[in-house]
Amino acid sequence: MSITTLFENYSEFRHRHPDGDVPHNPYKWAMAIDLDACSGCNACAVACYAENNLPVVGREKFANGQVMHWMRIERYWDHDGSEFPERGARYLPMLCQQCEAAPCETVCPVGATNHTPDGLNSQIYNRCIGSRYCSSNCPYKVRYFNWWDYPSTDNVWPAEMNMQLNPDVTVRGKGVMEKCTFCIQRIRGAESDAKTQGRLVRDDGELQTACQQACPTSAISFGNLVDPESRVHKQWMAQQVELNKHEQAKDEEPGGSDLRGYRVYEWLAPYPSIMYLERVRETEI
Amino acid sequence: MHSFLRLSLLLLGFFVAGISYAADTPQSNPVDPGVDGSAIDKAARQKSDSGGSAFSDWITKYWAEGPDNIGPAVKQPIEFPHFRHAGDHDKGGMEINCMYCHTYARRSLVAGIPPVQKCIGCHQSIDEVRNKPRIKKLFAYWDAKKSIPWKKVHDLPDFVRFSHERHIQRFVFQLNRPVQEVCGYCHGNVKTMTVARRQKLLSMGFCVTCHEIKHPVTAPGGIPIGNQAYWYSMRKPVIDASGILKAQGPNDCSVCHK
Amino acid sequence: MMNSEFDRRDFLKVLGWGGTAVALTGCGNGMVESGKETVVSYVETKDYMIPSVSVYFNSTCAQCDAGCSITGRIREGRVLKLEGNPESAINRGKTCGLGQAGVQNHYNPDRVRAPLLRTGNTGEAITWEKAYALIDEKLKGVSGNEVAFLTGGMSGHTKVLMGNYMDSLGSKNHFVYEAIGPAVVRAANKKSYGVEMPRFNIGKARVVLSFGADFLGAWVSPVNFSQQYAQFRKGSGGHQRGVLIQVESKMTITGANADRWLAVRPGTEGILALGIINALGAHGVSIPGDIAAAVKTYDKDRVSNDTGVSAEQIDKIAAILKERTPSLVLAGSAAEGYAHGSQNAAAINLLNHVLGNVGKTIEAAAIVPFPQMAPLTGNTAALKALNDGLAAGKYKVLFSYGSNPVFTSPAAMKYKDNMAKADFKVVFAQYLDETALQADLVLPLDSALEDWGTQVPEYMAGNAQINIRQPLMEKLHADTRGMGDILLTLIKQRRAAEYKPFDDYYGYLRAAVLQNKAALGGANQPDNDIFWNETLSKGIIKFEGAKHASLSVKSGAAGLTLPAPSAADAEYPLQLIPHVNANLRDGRNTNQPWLQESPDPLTTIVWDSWIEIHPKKAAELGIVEGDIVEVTSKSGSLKVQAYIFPGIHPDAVSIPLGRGHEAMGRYAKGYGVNPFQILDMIYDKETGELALHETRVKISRTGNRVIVVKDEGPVGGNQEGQKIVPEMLTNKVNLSKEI
Amino acid sequence: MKDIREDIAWAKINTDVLKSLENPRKLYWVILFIAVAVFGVGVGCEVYQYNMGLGVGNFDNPHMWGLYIATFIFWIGMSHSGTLLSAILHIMHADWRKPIYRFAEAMTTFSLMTAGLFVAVHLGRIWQIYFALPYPNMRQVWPNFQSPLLWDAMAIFTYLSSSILFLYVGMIPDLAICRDNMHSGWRKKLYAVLSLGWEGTDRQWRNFRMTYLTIACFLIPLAVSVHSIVSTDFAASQQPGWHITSFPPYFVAGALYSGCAAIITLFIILRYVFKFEEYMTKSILKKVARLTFAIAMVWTYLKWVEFAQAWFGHNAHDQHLLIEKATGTYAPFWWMMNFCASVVPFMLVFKRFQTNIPVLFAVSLLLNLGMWLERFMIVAPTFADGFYPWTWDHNQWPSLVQWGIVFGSFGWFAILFMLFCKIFPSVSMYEVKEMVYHRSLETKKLQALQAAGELAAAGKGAH
Repeated sequence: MSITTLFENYSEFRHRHPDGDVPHNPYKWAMAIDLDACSGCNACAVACYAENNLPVVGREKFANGQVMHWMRIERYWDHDGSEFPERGARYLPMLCQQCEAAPCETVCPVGATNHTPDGLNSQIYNRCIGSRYCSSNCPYKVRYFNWWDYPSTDNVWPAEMNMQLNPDVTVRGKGVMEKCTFCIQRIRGAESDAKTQGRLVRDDGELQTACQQACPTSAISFGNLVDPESRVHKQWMAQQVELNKHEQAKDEEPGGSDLRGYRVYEWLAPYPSIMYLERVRETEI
Repeated sequence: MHSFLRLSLLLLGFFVAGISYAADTPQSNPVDPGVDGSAIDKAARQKSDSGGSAFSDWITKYWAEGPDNIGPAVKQPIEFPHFRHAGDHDKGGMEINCMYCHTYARRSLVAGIPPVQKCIGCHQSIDEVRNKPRIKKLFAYWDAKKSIPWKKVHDLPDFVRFSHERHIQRFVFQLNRPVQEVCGYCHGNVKTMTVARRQKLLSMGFCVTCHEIKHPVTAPGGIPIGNQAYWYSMRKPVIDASGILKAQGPNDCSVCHK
Repeated sequence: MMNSEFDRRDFLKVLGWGGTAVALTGCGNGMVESGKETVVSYVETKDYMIPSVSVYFNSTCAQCDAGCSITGRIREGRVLKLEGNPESAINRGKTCGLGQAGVQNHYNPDRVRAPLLRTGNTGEAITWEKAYALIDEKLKGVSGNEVAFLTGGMSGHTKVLMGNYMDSLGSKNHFVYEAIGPAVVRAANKKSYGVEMPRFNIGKARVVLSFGADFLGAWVSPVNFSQQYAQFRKGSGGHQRGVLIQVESKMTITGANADRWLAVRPGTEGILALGIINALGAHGVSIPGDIAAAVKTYDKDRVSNDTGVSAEQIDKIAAILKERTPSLVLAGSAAEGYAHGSQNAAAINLLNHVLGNVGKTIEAAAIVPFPQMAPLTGNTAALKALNDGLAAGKYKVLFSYGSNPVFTSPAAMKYKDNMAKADFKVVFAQYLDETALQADLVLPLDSALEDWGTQVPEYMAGNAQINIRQPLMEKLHADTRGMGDILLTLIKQRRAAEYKPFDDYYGYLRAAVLQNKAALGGANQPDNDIFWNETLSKGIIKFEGAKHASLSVKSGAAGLTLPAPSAADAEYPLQLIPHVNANLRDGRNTNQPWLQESPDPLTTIVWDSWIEIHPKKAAELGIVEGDIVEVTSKSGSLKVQAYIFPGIHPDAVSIPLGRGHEAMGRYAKGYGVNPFQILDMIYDKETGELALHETRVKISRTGNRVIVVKDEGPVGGNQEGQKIVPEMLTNKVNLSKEI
Repeated sequence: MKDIREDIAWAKINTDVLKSLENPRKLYWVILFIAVAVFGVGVGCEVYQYNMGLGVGNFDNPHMWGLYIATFIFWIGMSHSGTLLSAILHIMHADWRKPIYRFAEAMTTFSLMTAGLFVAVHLGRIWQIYFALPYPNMRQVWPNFQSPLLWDAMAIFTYLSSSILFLYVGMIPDLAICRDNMHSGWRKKLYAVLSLGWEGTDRQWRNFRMTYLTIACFLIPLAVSVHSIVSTDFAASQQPGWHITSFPPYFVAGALYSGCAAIITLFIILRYVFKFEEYMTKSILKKVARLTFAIAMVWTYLKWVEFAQAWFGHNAHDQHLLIEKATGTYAPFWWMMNFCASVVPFMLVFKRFQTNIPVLFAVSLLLNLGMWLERFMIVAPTFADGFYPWTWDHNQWPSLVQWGIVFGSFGWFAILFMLFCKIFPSVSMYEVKEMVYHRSLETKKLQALQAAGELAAAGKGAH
């Protein structure tokens, strides 16, 4: 960006989240995860390792909390004091929420993480200087830092194993931050194909994230939130969750809503792009 | 002492001002393409090709690659004469379409080097040059079924994912621009070269300058070009005086870096 | 896609080694360069080969025996990622984590790369010719009865070849062994339903009552069941969401997803099943006379007393089972792993008959019309038979393929020592695992992503299908062979004339498929090449309208005797439950680092083993998380870190299977402990299967303490009052109306 | 007790101060060597960290920041005292600052230089640090002007350059004295160049005073802004424990506080080493001690404001974090911080301690320790117990590499300061002369007044 553009358009460039004047057009990628369907099996997380060149850090580094799983399956208990967890465990796949007003974006000194016009929170590895401010300010702690130089670490990608690396995704060296990208390489590929063919990306499985594609219970749906025909749009509408609100009208209803859609830490107003659907438990048994 | 200080301060000021200006000036980049090929203003193109000012050009180019503004001469296993294949008829060339050999460009990220098979496909029936040294070399590779170890001339860093496909699709197929002109935006006038040399900076600024230009997305009358009346950039499109909707090229970072 | 067979193989050749350049770290301070790097171009190429554009080929996953169809993404000659093939009725485009890691099985750096002949304690690399000659030589003068062949489960053309080879040797000693297969349940199903593996229609059921069947984790065909589970939760046909009740002593991932998880006293699953039948009778469900008689004594109070499940709860289960039909009752590994496992399973299956589920949610599976290709399922009784034979010195030559008995058999069985009694031991292996280390000759195998083959899945989800396995890329190592190729070569040593037309296994496979073209759905396709390529392209041969096995709808309670719950044992007070982790299974996948680093769904522990102890028991024994405890059974002991886990019966402890390798490469060796080693040799009384859950142990602190390596933080999955994973408690919600 | 004796001869001032520039004793070299060794440890750790990645510091997710940021704030804070003494007190005409402001100003500069190192050391990709600076470049990209970290970097650079300028400008007349008292050697040449041809003409003095005052005026808002910006690194974020409005004044007060404490420490050391008893008098020390106490109380008040904000803000996360600080893994540090930084300063209330050098020395070290802990307590607990309970982590401690670099920074500071003391006069000669002169004038005035008063008294009231 030239200096002129910088001064003229800075506010525009760093738009907060879509509002009347700058709507998302034609894409806004978003997700819905049904926690009632999610079984916590970890297939999505492994698929993410396969798709996004995530390093396997090994036992010691995992013990040090330096694991690099972009998608972690969290297991919660009820902690109600009973002898057994009689209603099972609660699983939550936690990944980057691709916030519209992302706390990480504003604080990065070099603008290595920023918002794309199609509503992604992008992370530019080669711009990152490793100040780790973004992760410090992330309420979900879903950003992962390359504490070590994994490409040159023993047994991370030894010979032959490195042949599996996805050439569409940069292999990150030491000192850069990384996180879930909603499989941006797939998104850009699909957008590019659609553009070449003079159409929009279809909602028929043309574009799936790796986790969504693997998920055995199809708990994850992903798509274009501004496309009224897309499944994600319909889900968000049905659950009455609006993207750029930090308090949903349905939650104000007396007695609470019987809709399942919610977003984690919505009240903090980062406007996350992932809607979860509450898990349900039968009371008659 | 004081005058020395004063002078150095002054020089420093000039330097900073010069560099700021240089960086603010669009670097040598193609002209904003019109709706169709006829709309090109040649004069405008020339001006734009020469960049902003000589001084800023010099500064930016010096930073990028030293005093020479063209990339280094690359020694190739076979000195491939681009001018002979792609050059104009009146200059002894055959005006072969770039995409005849660089056939992947329109459907892949990379333009691709043609397989040896392709060279042989034509050359096996061109007897008059069959015994020239370079052709002999070519056949030697073919007979040994070895690929020719061409050197990369335009080698972007690994974290840049430039898509030939999108550029060819947009400019050649959707805007009907001549192929050689489109390729030339980044590769220069290859039809006059033997072994290709890098002509443009290909720095990020080089890319960004072009992507900041507002390109037409509709033809006059509001017909979307290539069915694409939408935009991917940070800024809203604008409708210019002639009623053409113009938008920036895709210019968020993750277009190329992912 | 593909034009001819030649294209296909040529493609692999050209690209196999051409495009080995990998994505480098893109984080340097890059500059535009000229003349530094070489562009790899092809000499000849096909139209579909475009650099930087992926091509996709279908094949079959070999990570477990469920037979999911996969689609490999291939770029520049390298297979990069596996996705599910949507055309398959089994996995319908989905994969599990295990399947995703298939590429790591292929690219694993610890694969055996050349035939190894034992010289002293080291393996010397030899040529295949020499290896084959050696086998030929060793088999001379050995009668068929003195040759034993141990394999894992097999099906398809490999099984056919295998059978023919055994015939050619004149041997009947083909032992099919699976360490953790549901062998007892198969036998019980055969008795109750007339088939070993019917189709379980979870998706149609409104209530699923599962006795330790970890169908979302590692049981039978988890990807298929997971999909059905999603459908079951949504509710179908205007019904509300299905209800899952899981009865087991140690919570599995299925238990973690249950609406009601019941911690039953270990081994009393059958009693609870009979108690529920009794309660159903009390709720007015008509029960056949003989069954009613058999369950008469299982009144609520007794059952509650025996199992630890409250009478009120039994009533509730009976009520919901009566109210919501159809339901489905599953008997799984937790129920079958006892000396009375067959009885347990029979009692549980009886519930399905009482509830009238047979024929509704339990259906007959479709059968592939080629019985010779039908799967041979393995069991532990086979290993016991082999082991007895080896101990008696009956076998001179032993072949071993597709299993790792040295690792997966109880140490008390002394398989390792008995194996040494055979004169010549050949192990076909992809890795130098514990069994391969005992071999005289190790023959390196192709990975599943570079091999040809066919597979008939044991659990047939939809129409009958044969899965095709085909190479997704050129061989990684020049000196590995597919099992089919090896068997073919070995048969040729015996019956050269008969197998002369087949150059290799690929040729055999192609000929075999084309021979039955009409039966395989190619009746209207005159061109053999086109038919073959279409078949490969689909990766599945489907049999529309194939016939189904017939179910026996009636079943009695004859011969049903369930022992009273075992009395408290002062010396070994705790029941050891070796549990099957969905990713690591019996340990054959432990060397895939993605799986090692994938947290256990219940404990979130990685890269290590642990013992799960109920908080109450732990407090009693003074054990806290991370304490290294010594676990002692009658047959051995091991030391492992403790994890305090609420989802386990206080009288039981649990250690995961699959870790504790002493070999098998850098990612497997030295991580965790192997609970197989301390299992007592107790067998199911009817089937003779090893009763995995029957071992009793005592635990004691060693005084050492470590920090448990796990993903969960110090608050142990507590939400700390925040709204992170809220829960909707209702019986009214109808999810089928949601989008 | 007088701040300074009025009858010190100007020549004696010159000789006393210039004596500190003479060839050092052996002990000096020993200590310098130790400082170099300590710095070497830090450099070694950094080289190791550079090669291996930040993992050697035992960082993890969520402990993204560790000792580096805490120590960075510590050094930035320390830098404020010099500005306080040299600029603020200069404008307020508190002339007792004159014998001690020079070393304080040097301390400012050097602690800023040390703090700057931490900015770099802390980065994952230190070799790309220039990405954080707004300059026109080939990529045509800019840093993110919204980020406090960017302003942080800019503020520090501005403050550092201004501080160096201020230190240097204030030294020019002294450098001329040095030049005039040296007869040969490299020092003579150095002073000759640095004194910029100072001759002490009226015009030079006039320009000098104007320049000095201007820079002083410029420096004061700068100093306040620097630490305010540092505080926005935290305050502008969303995290519990950081998202606190009172952080800017709290940080500035903390900075002045730790700076004053450090001044006491160095004051005592210099007074002892260079035998500056006549210039760095106990009376001045007493004033510094009182100033320190006052700032300590301001700081303590603001700390209570922070707690109150967390507690009464009805934000469960903030409350939880505060409880966690007081009772959790970090509790020993937190209580020690409170003790050192809020209780220990009450020692300074007692008059006899205000001039008791051993006690003051110990107190000043304790205060500095407390202030370092305070920074650590701002940074670390928020990571350990932030928003998301799943990632809470109480088991992560900085590794020896982190400690080594922190340790090394003290060596670096010591090297710079020791070299400074031997090359440049650490007491401002011309200003001490001014002070002596002014004081003697005042005394004379006073005496005259007293005499007049006595006269008047004798005359039974003139008014």
